[in-house]
Amino acid sequence: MKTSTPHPYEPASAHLPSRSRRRSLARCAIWGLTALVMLVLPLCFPGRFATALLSQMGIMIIFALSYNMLLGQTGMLSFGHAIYSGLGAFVAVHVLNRIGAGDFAWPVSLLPLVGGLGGAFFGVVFGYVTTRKSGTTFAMITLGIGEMVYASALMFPDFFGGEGGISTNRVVGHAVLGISYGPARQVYYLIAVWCLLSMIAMYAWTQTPLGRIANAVRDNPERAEFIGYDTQRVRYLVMILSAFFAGIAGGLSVINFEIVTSENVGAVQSGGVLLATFIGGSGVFFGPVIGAVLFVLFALALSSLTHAWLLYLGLFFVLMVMFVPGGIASLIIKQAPLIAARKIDRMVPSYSIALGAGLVVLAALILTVEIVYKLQMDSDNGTGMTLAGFAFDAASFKPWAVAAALWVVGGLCARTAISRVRRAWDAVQTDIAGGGA
Amino acid sequence: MTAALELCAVRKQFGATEIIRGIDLSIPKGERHALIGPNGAGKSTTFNLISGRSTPSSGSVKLNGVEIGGLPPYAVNRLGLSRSFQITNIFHRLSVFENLRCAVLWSLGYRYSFWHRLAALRDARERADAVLERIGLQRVRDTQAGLLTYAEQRALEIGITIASGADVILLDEPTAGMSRSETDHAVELIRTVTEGKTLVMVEHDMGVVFDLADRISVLVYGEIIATGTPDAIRNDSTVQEAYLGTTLDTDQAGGAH
Amino acid sequence: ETVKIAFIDPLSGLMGSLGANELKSWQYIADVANQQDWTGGPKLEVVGFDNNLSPQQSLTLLNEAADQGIRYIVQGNGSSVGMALEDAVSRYNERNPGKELIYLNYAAVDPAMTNAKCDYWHFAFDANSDMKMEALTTFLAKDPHVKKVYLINQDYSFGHDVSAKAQEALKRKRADIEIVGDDFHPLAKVKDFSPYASKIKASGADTVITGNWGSDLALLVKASKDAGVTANYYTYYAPTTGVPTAMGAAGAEHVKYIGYFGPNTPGNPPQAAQIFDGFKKKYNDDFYVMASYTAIAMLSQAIKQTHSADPVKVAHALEGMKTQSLNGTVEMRAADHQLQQPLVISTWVKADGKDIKYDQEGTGYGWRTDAVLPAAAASLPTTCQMKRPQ
Amino acid sequence: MTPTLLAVQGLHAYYGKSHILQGVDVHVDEGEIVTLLGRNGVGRSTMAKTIVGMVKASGSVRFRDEEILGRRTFEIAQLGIGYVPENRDIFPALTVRENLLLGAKRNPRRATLRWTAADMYAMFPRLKEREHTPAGVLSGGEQQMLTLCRTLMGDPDLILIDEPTEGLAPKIVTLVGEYLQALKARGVSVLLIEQKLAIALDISQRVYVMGHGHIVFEGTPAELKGNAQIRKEWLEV
Amino acid sequence: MEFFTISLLNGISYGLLLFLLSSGLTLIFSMMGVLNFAHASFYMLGAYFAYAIAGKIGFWPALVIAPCLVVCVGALVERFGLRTVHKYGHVAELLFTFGLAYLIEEAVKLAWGQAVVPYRIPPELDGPLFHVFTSTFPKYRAFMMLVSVLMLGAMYVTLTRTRIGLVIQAALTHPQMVEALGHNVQRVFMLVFAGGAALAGLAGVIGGNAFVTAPSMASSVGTIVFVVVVVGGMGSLGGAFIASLLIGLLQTFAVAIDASLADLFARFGVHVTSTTLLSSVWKLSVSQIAPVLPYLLMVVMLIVRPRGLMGTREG
Ligand SMILES: Nc1ncnc2c1ncn2[C@@H]1O[C@H](COP(=O)(O)OP(=O)(O)OP(=O)(O)O)[C@@H](O)[C@H]1O
Ligand SMILES: Nc1ncnc2c1ncn2[C@@H]1O[C@H](COP(=O)(O)OP(=O)(O)OP(=O)(O)O)[C@@H](O)[C@H]1O
Ligand SMILES: CC(C)C[C@H](N)C(=O)O
Ligand SMILES: [Mg+2]
Ligand SMILES: [Mg+2]
Repeated sequence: MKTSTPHPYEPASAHLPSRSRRRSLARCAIWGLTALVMLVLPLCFPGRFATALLSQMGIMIIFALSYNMLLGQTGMLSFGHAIYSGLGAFVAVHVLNRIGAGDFAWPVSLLPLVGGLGGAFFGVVFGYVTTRKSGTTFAMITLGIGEMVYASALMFPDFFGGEGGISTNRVVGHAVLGISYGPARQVYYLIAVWCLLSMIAMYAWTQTPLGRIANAVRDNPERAEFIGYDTQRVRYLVMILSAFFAGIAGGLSVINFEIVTSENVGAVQSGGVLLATFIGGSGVFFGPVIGAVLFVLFALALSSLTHAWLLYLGLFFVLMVMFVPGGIASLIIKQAPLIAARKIDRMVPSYSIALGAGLVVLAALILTVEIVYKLQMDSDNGTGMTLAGFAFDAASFKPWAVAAALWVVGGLCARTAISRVRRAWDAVQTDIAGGGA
Repeated sequence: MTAALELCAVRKQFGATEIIRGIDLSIPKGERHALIGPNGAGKSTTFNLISGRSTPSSGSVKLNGVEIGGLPPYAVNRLGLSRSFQITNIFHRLSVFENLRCAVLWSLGYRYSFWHRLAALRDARERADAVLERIGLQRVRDTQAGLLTYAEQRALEIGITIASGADVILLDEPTAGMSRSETDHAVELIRTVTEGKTLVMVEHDMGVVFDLADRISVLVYGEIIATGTPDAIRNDSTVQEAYLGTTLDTDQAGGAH
Repeated sequence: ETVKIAFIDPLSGLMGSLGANELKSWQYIADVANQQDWTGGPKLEVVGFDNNLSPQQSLTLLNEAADQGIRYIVQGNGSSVGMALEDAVSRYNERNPGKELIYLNYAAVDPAMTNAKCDYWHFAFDANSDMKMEALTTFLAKDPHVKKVYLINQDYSFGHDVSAKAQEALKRKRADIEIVGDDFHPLAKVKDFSPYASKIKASGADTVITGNWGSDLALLVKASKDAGVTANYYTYYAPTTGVPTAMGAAGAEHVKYIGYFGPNTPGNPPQAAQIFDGFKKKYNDDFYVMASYTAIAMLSQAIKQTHSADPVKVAHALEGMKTQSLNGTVEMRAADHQLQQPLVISTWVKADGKDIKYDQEGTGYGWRTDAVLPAAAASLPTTCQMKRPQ
Repeated sequence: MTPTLLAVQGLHAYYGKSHILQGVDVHVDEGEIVTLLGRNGVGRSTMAKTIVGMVKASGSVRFRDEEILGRRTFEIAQLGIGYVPENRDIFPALTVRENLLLGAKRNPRRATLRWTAADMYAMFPRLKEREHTPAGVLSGGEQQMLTLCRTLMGDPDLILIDEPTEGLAPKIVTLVGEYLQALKARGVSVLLIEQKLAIALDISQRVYVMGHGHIVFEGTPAELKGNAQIRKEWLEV
Repeated sequence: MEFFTISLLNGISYGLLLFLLSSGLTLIFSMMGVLNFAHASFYMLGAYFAYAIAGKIGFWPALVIAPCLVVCVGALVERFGLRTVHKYGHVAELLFTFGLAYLIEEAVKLAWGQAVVPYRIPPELDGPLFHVFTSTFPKYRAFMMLVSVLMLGAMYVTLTRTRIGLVIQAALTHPQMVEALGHNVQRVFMLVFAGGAALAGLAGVIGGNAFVTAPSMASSVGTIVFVVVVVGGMGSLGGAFIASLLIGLLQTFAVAIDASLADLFARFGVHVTSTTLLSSVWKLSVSQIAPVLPYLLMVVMLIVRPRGLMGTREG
């Protein structure tokens, strides 16, 4: 079962030595920049909530990237990836509690490594079973194993802590140079460091023989067998590596939330990472990063703003699948040649129209959904509500009228916008092609 | 010296129907051998049995004297046998270069390594580029293989097959669906890349066959009805009847020219 | 100014209807407090947070609430969640001196919370499971017809405690009673209880003791009815949303309930009636989470005393506080922050408008108070070693 | 001059980048057998696929003066065009009988069916023997027969046959030739795609030769026999 | 004995409901190769529609109308959703339905709130049907069995008497060829998808009030249905039938058995105490591991026999 992204997984192949040197320089620059951003972000957005948001983004990025090692690079669609992050987390939390109890000493900063090893261990165990099959069968087995682990979580309270899960305290031992991991800010920086390292490691992996063969297996498992590779073995190894990184994410989540429950291995988590990865774009390395950031924004920021966040997320996801199966990253990649040919400016007008139309439609959608939610879900204490600063009564006629108007206008704009974009796009494409010839 | 490839009483059933009805074939090292026969005769199936894609129901297949019948494809490949496919079978989302580099990795001993940086592997890069040059696809080095024209894909198909440097090569209808000029080019390509190697190929195009092959085997309904030099085959009456004969008489003329 | 209170409980899922009713109770009592100015100034506002009965989510919400500057946390559904919150709150208070939170627990009744795991910032307004079980078994022991008892509980700390304590107490009080079953089922997951029902049926039990609540009890009762189980049910939570409807006429005289309050207890104070009627009028729903009244009363009193809503002062004031609640005089025992209050045992019977004034969910059936156990009698010793910040 | 049944004009078809059909003009009249010759891979099958709407194309394809290019495949089939693919697209999981059953279809322009499953079995007794065996395990030849019969069950007025003799034993090849003429006798027109010149020239009224995506020769079998130069350049190896 | 009979009946009735539910999924999968993650959502829709209608004009009309509504929903989804995604391959289709499940659940919450809705058994079907010794077997359960069996029959007829079944199987491997024989494959696609949805909807109508009608009902049955389909063999109705009954009985009876490995050991004189290694594992009673058994079954099945009980092909 191959992922349906129409875009090549960018083959960052090294060409003539000089070119490769330039590339690797560029790469260092990119990583440096990423590090810088991670460093300054919490300074731009102080405040506990922002920190919490950033921390969870960091964790989700690792998780999504590890998932994409399977989906994007090896074409393995897994519905149970959470068991690796989750079980890794459980291992980590037990270790942390032991440390807390003083049974042995181990720096909290390296706890994610424990999680990673835990994840990898279960990767070895379950992976052996799951990776013997590929395609749909693989997907189903992962689903089954995921559910099985989740269901059995309540059966082994010693390990999973039953309904209550296992709480812990990340502040153990005495602070090293003032780092106790009490303050959320310190935890964020720990996550940031691990996130950066994991990203680099996982990117580096895509540039190794195994990484490339994984792509080959994704594209054409049969042929891979005829160039000397045991596809089953390839899938197994990738699964273990991916489980390792998932485990790191789990270990970090332990430090961040200080509790691990059976949900950590549950289908919701597994589904979430799939959503995030797909939305971001599994065909490009950095796709899942975008996806993770968006997903956390949805799940945290949006969920604290509106009860309808799952609706928005689901809608967004479905539309993506239907119209942008390559994910957001693919949209960006599409622009690359234009930028290279310095023709992107030709697209700007039509794009901006499209953007405008999109915003109107979005406004219409949000207004409608929010009114309905207000009426349907918490009208117990009155139907008065405020949206974007406007206060109004959801039960009254006016907001509906506004919504309807927005829909009409937005719809019309959208139609023109789409055709405009298409025309501009074709024009530019032919230009580039002509220039090439 | 042992034959490069030796089939002994090989049979294959699919459910009720027996497709291969006992093939005996011995191909010495360095020979260019052609396997011809009507559609559905079992040529591709024979290739599948040799290359490990499917397992013989009975009989033995030896590669350089080693029994390979029933081994998985990758095992057979590691023993130095490489094949191409009748229906193009490439890594369509990887660039042409990556296709070839993947094909050389195992033979260079990098196996499942995730501690080497591809960019740092000069030998892999150079081997891949060399093959690229031989199949004349430098122009499209970094194009996504899926976007190549049919003929280019066929060339890449051959490239992937020879890249690993295997010394026994199986080509299944390498020129299928190529225009005449493309065909001629393909023939030259095959001739050069299989220099000093053992080649077994399935081909419908008599021109190609008589042009390339040292020896020819005619497979009809799962049995080899004749094996011999091109001339011997051309003048073999049973072959006339069973295969060549069914096409227009001018075909022999065509073959003879 | 207004003092915000974060209500962290399930507002969706199988237990959603339960949480919804509980949230309304809190908000309603808060309104009453505001109208009658219990706090002597500050207004109380209860904000609902949906935790899907998940401990993990509850902790995230805890932080979210804290970020919004909310200092009072209310939770009840599930000791699983409760214990996680108790830990988290005390951790939070350690790390954020000057920003302390207080956890007002109105229903999570795992005894550990006020014993081994007790914490200074946690206050329990429900009677803990052991107290209830003591009372329940004492009452049950008096009934000579009870021969075979079946225990069925949710598979988590609270459920396990109910089962263990029941066995222990029964052995002590009625050695002759035989325990014919001791089942645990997953919390808030089971859709079809008929297998359990037929199991109870098969065991020939004449009495069932269960700590189940919400849908887990409603479905159990429904299934038992379908399977023709005629045993008496001694429950902790028969009045919780959905259960009364499920019991209907079939449950009459069969279902008993141990709690800290009986709506139809003769000696109830007048404002009880006002609250029931007012609540029914506003939400067309039954008011049964009486702990919300006690808790808000005590919180207001503390705020009034200390002239501040600072949790540190309030917590201090709450220790050992006495107040008049709907079930009489109650005391927040300083030793373990476990409210000392009378316990009530009632039976599900036909409402007649005078003795049984209040029915539930319009079934025409309501609770007849059989026995009231004074606070002193209901009280149990504690093992809590309270660590107080100085 | 019998009326034209199928008229193909300026047909262009692509597979991705490769331009397969580069403006093909072909026509088939009522009740005649027309053969389309050409080397492997010149695009004959593609043309057949294009006519039945399996491959996107530009140009014009008219059936009974009705433009059918761009129509959905099943609509075209229901108009009375039958298609026998080259790669024996039998339904492997279904039995021979079921395969035939799926082919069965009433021809809107005719009250009674031209033939029934019984006729088919009469035509190829071998099929009758294998009636209840899954088609997947049939020999290549049997599969070929089945494909032909399955299409005939749909009672078409025009039938496109792509290399029906592919993989058939010589004697069955001649058999097929006879049956094609039998079809003609029953008023069915045939567009035959072949490599084996022999039967093609025997049974068809007109012959097209395709090369490089164009029609490079049109004429009677006799004319083609006479034209060695065309044969050499476009057919032989 | 009495207990056994009742449990058997419960198990079968539950199993039949499962089959009603999973048959639709199997149908859709076997024809379109689409693993419909939103299938359980149609089950939920069925229940909610029925609840809404039953509230207005009674249960019996609802029994007919609700599934029809679900058919419409299913058809729309196929026409305007799946068909667009089809060209991107099966993964995209699967992910589409995956997202759809979220959407439907949210929509339901919007329309009917997050809490459980009081969708009740009609009075005429409430109460016991017959007695087994002292236990009673409720009418409604019998009714569920009846409906399921009738549907099963109807489906069997449509699939065997008409050519739809053949078209389905053929189109799975050679869609284009089927079209070339004059069958409108796309329409059959839509029919089948809508039909499958309808089956789920019907299951919802009769299951919703027997159990619980809540937004969570989809996700709770969702995975079990997949288990059925996989165990039975992808795309095999017969397999689905057997698997449904198997799992129905498994879940019913597992609850009843309190024996644990520890007891087994005790038979052989080995006594597990709380100090024994992994004591908690040995002490687990069958009734406690009941929830896992189906998944265990599924995983084992996928490993030893990936085609499932009666499946004809892998994946
Ligand atoms: N997996 C299979 N199951 C059943 N029958 C098969 C299978 N594979 C091939 N066959 C049958 O075996 C016969 C030989 O097939 P094969 O592909 O070897 O022919 P071929 O000689 O390669 O013909 P061509 O020249 O068309 O490639 C065919 O009739 C085919 O239907
Ligand atoms: N699906 C496809 N994608 C890309 N190219 C194709 C496809 N099918 C056919 N081709 C190419 O298009 C050209 C014409 O194919 P076609 O099958 O029409 O040839 P043909 O004339 O029928 O020859 P033959 O049937 O004898 O092989 C060939 O070069 C073939 O390789
Ligand atoms: C809401 C209450 C029924 C919760 C239950 N008493 C518990 O402690 O878990
Ligand atoms: Mg072949
Ligand atoms: Mg062809």
